[in-house]
Amino acid sequence: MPDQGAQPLQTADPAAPQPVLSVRDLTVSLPDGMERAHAVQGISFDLLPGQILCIIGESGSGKSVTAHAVMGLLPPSIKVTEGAIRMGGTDILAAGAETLRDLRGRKMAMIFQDPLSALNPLMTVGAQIAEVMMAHGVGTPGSRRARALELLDEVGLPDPPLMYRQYPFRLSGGQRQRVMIAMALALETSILIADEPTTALDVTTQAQILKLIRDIQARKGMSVMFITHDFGVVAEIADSVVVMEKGHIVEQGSADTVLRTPAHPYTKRLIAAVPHLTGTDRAHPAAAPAKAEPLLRVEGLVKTYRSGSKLLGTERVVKAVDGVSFDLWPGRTLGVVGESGSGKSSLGRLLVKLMDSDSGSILFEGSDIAALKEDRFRALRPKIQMIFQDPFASLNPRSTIGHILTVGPVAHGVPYAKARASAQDLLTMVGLDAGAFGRYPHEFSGGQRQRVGIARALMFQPKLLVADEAVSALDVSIQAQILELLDKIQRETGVGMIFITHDLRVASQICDEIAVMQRGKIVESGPPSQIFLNPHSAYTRELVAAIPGEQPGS
Amino acid sequence: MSTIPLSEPRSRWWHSRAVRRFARHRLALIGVVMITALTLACVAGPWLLPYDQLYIDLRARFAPPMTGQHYLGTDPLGRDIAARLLMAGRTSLLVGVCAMVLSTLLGAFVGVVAGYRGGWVGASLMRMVDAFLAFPSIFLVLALAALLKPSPTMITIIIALTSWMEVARIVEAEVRSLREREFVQAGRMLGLSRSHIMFREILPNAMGPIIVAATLTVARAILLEAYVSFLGYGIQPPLPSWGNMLNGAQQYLASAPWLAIVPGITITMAVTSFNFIGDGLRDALDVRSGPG
Amino acid sequence: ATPPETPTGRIIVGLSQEPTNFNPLMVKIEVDDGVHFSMFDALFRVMPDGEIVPNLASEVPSQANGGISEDGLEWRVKLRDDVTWHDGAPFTAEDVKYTLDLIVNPDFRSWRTAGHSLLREVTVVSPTEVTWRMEKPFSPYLSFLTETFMVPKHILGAEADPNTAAFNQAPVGTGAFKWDNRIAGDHISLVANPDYFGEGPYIEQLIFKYIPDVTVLYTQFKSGDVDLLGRMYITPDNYAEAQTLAGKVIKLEPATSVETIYLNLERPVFKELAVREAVYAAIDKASIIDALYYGLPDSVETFMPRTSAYLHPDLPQHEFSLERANQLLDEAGWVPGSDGIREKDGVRLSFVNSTTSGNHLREQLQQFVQQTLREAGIEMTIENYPAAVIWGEFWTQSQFDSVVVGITYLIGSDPDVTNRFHSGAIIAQGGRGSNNAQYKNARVDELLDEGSASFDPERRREIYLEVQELIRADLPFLPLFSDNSIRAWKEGIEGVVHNGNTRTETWNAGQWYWAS
Amino acid sequence: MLVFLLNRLWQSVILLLIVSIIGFTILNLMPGGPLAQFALDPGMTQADMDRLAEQMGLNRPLPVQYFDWLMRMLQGDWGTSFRDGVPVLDVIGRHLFATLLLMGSSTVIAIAIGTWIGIRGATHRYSMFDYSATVGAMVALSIPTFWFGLVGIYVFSLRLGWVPAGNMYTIGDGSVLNYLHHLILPSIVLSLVNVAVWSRYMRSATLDVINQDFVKTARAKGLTERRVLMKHVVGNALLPMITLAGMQLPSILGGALVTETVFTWPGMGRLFLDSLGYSDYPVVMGILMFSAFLTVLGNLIADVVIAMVDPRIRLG
Ligand SMILES: Nc1ncnc2c1ncn2[C@@H]1O[C@H](COP(=O)(O)OP(=O)(O)OP(=O)(O)O)[C@@H](O)[C@H]1O
Ligand SMILES: Nc1ncnc2c1ncn2[C@@H]1O[C@H](COP(=O)(O)OP(=O)(O)OP(=O)(O)O)[C@@H](O)[C@H]1O
Ligand SMILES: [Mg+2]
Ligand SMILES: [Mg+2]
Repeated sequence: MPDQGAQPLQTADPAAPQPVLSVRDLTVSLPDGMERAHAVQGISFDLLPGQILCIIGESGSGKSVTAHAVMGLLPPSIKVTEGAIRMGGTDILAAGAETLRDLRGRKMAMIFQDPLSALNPLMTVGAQIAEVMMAHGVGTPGSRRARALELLDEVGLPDPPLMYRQYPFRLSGGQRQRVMIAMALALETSILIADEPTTALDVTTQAQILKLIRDIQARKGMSVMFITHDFGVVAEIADSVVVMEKGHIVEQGSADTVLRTPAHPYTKRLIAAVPHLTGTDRAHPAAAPAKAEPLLRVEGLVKTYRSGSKLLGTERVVKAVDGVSFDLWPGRTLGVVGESGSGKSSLGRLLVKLMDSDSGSILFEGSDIAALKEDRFRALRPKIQMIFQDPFASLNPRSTIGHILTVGPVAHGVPYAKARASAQDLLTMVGLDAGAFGRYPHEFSGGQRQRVGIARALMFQPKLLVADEAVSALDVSIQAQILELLDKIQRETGVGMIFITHDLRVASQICDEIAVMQRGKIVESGPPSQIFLNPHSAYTRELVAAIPGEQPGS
Repeated sequence: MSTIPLSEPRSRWWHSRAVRRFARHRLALIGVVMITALTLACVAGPWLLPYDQLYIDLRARFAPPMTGQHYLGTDPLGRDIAARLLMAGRTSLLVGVCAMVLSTLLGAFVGVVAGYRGGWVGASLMRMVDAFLAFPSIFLVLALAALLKPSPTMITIIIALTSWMEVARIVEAEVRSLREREFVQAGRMLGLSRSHIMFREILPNAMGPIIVAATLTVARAILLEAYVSFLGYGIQPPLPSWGNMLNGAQQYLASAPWLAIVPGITITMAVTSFNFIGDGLRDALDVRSGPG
Repeated sequence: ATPPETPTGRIIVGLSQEPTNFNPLMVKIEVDDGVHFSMFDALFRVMPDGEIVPNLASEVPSQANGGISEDGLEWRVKLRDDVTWHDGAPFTAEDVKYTLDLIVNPDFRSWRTAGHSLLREVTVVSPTEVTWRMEKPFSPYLSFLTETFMVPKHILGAEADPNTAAFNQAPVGTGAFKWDNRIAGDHISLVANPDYFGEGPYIEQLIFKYIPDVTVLYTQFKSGDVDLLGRMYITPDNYAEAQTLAGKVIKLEPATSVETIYLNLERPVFKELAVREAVYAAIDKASIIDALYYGLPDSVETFMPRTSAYLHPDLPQHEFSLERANQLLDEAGWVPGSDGIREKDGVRLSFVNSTTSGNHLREQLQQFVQQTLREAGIEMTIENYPAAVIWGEFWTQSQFDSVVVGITYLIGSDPDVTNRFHSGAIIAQGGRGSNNAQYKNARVDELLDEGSASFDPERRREIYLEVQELIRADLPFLPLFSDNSIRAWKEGIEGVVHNGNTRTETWNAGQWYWAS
Repeated sequence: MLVFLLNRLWQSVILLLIVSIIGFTILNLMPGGPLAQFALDPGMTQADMDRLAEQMGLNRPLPVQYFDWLMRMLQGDWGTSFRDGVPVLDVIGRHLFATLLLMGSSTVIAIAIGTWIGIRGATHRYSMFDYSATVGAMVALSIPTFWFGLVGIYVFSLRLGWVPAGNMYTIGDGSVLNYLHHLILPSIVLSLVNVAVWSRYMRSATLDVINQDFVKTARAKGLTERRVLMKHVVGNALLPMITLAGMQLPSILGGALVTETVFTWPGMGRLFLDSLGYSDYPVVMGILMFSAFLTVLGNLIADVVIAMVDPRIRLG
């Protein structure tokens, strides 16, 4: 039952501006067999003109479903069973297809949570941005192109003319996300719905994007519905805040009120779980036996992407990983942070050999795996696992979660019953209901999918775990739970972890050492204390300074 | 929170969502019912009818449907069409289904392997497909038929051998695109074997065209059997098949149209049922398409 | 109606096979004859009643008129002097000599060489007279010459290789029609030769249209796209309907071929005459003819065409009788086995019957016969093959048990059948000919040898009547019936005459005309 | 790209060679042979048959015949037809136009209509339209083309008199209009099966794409439903169709056989069957080589186009 705090602020003041968007008693039901009957139940809130409304809440609490409902884009299996959504004078739920079409893109735009699958794989990103304008008859092909290039630049993508011609799969996670943002901002609509738009962005880029949104908001009076779990962001931009849990709004109010004096226990718990920059190094109780040999020794690793054609002048050469070297000892965690597009994921893929490196060596437990043939390497695979940055794309859309989790161990000889038992244990540990076992990936929220990815990587007891933005889509309380889990596993099994993240606070908490990457190179590496309190390189300093909502060492 | 009993070794396939979705698919059920009815009729029917499918009675030739106990009329030799139709169904359905299964399996197998492996393995497999495609299908049919001893099994093999290439090529192209997808990489990361990735992870994602190809093959096989028989390499008279009943009716288009209409409708019914089942399967496997 | 003064109009002849060979001497099939008869002339012409009349020759040589010597070895042929080739050059005895020599030229892919290979010393006596000597007397040769078309020496002789000569694609003859053009796979067009020496032509253009399927052929005749139906004509099952068509002439004409169940006498079951007789008795011919073939064909007992002067009129008539069949087999010691099929000395009375697959009337016949034979304890299974297969080695090397086949036994109008029934004509036993039943009868051999050497019509008649009696008694094939082909053309086409002694319906197209 | 093409080139050469060897062998192993057609001729003796076999070089050992053929072929000599003595290339050339006209027009019809039906069927799944299209497609697939042809002629030509009963043109009238008039019925009949095939594949491919997230994105942009479909859904669904289209190219050689027969269309299908029936080896081999070449070309084009459309696929 929604409690008091869930009711929208009843503004008695007649002079108060009319909301541009108002949601009333919205109930969206889920198909049978899900963990609960409704994705959201009886929620109501208003979005006022020129206001930024942040929706925070538990992963799987119905934030994305609400956003989709507002856009009129719910998947066919999910239905709005009750309530009303009004935008200005239009009732979204009752509106005809043509009315909705006209509103979308022109009046309201949305940044989707999952940027890779949300982009058309066969179109260049430039064309996809320009298409928004075309759809509403804005400008000429030439002017649209110019505007698209401008947008690419504004969201901080390097070399816009080259980016314009890229296909989504050639971009890094953060780059895709910025393309989505550019698309949504193209027409500067009066309502922007942003579903976790900065999860894959490093703090400097994130700051740039937030500024961009602010600018447009100031210029055009745009109202923004901003879904995020990053309290730093909330603190920085929110005018009002809605807090959701399990399909209900548990609390809403102005940003100040909610953040400073949270009323609902869930909100309190959430705020308590917000990670802070520690700046202290991680303590290892039983000073790990100083093994002579590192688990992983990487030397001079290089990967260059080439795409396009020289002849047509569309060639793009990216030195994604450029002479990277580091060591990782068992039971230790190396954090990799850095600019979006700096090659973090590429490095991760190289380490788990999903991609061949151009040169350099990867010594795993003393033997070089870089040159190993796939057939020989397969036996080693259970020891080296990865959590993918893009949770949805990395899950087979036609497999149930149960299959996804158990298939690996079963293929390596674990009896099915045993694999199934440990899968269910893991699902519980990552905070998913055991019923998730029989469901398909598309039936989950973004954060839930990410947790499936985590569970999959932990199904084996790997020696080396590459976690690529493993907790970026999780709300802080679940994030804390997962980090704790990882920490526990690391202590129990001595797994060496490479933790790729843009969230420096998280990195500061769990890493023994942090490597800062920029344009394929490690520009600085050292323990958190060094990185956060005494950064050597200019880039690191910039990075640390841009952490929203909080300053290092505070 | 529902917990799943751990004692159960592996969730039974008939408990799976796909099966449930299939069972709720109205068209698919119609298809299953129609095919089952047709099969049962073909298996049991000939004993229940008053006439033998081979019994020639020249005085009764060209009886239109519903003449006496000739419910579907008689053919140019006065044989009971109903009896022949059901007998014919045994051959035609068997040939159609077996050829479909064989060619789809072969085509899908080659397509998946060629598409996933690429390199010289893929190239050689695809050139093999090209080689089969290079021969006009009549040539292949004639050649194989002339060189092998004709029998229903052989016809099935011949038809399968001449119709697997389409599936192979379509699947290959599909798989070439799928193999770059991230979930396939995830499969590799788990250390799944190549064949596991190919057949358990990728194949289900290429099911759409495979199912279409399979249903198309049923229809083609039933007609191709008639053509092969017409050429003298298939089922010999007096044994009927749907296709050769239809073929033999050519001359009587104007004078005895039921000779064509009866087997024509039957083939259409069978093919449509298979197609409905195919649609149902498609939808059942396409987990995103509708309610779970 | 009378023919027009100048050639007018066009006639489209629909054919179910495509004429592709236009050099009349080269190896060819029946359908090619249609074009050849229209464009070329032979020395003689055979008329529908079998009479041989002069064509390019000015008279038919015989022992009576001295054209053939008493011993039958010296031949003298006198030629017309008013004949020109389509290109205007005169036709002379040189052309005759060139033609006859070319046929036996070992490098030339000529058609039949039987008869021609007996020729020695072909001599041009004058531009209008040619003589030759034969290695042995061979009376059928006159008939052969009615299908031996003369080719122009001045054109074909000038080519390096007559097999690939340009002439073969744009032939020049002496006939009523001249070459116009050919659209491969579709049609051949001929135009009137105004300088033709004989009667006609009366039509401007003669077109041979290739329509590969008989049903379609008939449809296009109905729709009026085709004026006259060529080979395959109308199938019996369409006869009733065809008769109701407005503006079409439908006519039955006796075909020369005889539909038979042809047996392989070397097969153990068929070695025994009683079996052959029993099988024959167990065939319900009347029902086959009346029901399956709509009463169109005539029941026959011999290979001789019904129209031939040599036809034996009083052969024993077939009678359908299962009792007789059973009795014959009982007497011969064939006893029914457990499944009802008779057996003798461990041999089952079972054989395979084959025919060209896809021929639906024959397949119906097979199935019907199969059922009645079964009642006499005889098992017949059906294994049909495509034309190319069945008429290949399977046929020539006598690899079949039995086939349903329609055969024309005569060449032209001559009654000689050495090729079919002489024991020296069994290919499977090293012979040369087409005695594929592997039939052997010393008396028949003797008669055939005598018949082909004799020029005496009376004696020949006796000989061939006796041959027919012997063969009817021996039953190397079971004669079923001889068809009456259903000819059809548009009303208004005059001059169409059936000639069973040629292989084509357009043998006299020069005399066709549109009634105006 | 260049490497890819070169690779394909040598693979294709080997392919053509293999196809020619297999084709030649099968052809010669098939019962019958060029002389079988004369077997029922009462005047042809075995001596004549032996002589002809000798003259046509048919009694030489197979490998010798093959190498003879191959050597000539390499010098550009495709041989001459046994049946009419015309050079094989001419024979093919003479029939090619007819086939291209028929196959070309019907393929265009089939692809256009089939694709449209497929898309509409997918977007209006389980509507009346979808049901009718499905059943219609099944009827088209279950009834032999021959029947459609005959019934079509019966109704539209004999009964209604709207279109000619067959043939490519009226003899003596070579006008374009005349050709077009004759083309209507056969190209429609021929396209029926292909419409069915294309519509089924297209429907399935569209359904595979239609629920993907990027389609939602396209809608979120406010694109018209039409553009969402055409650009985003169909653009992605067409990938397998390109493969299918590539396979259409060689089918111009045999694909229209039945239609050509029913409508007396002097095309390649008839030529091939007739040549096969008469064992006209040079022509059959010529057509086989041509067909193999078109297969290679069609598939190559399809592969290149797919790689151009789908950036995720690398040529190689
Ligand atoms: N297509 C679907 N079918 C079934 N259940 C779904 C579907 N989509 C979402 N759900 C369920 O609805 C609930 C709300 O999902 P939603 O995506 O709105 O979560 P969210 O708040 O956005 O979470 P996150 O922060 O993890 O993205 C979740 O429990 C999820 O499992
Ligand atoms: N398949 C590819 N082809 C070509 N270029 C690629 C490809 N994948 C990535 N890149 C490029 O390589 C660079 C590094 O990409 P990578 O995904 O490793 O970045 P990242 O550090 O993980 O960034 P993010 O934090 O945004 O995920 C980027 O500039 C990206 O555009
Ligand atoms: Mg979400
Ligand atoms: Mg990344």
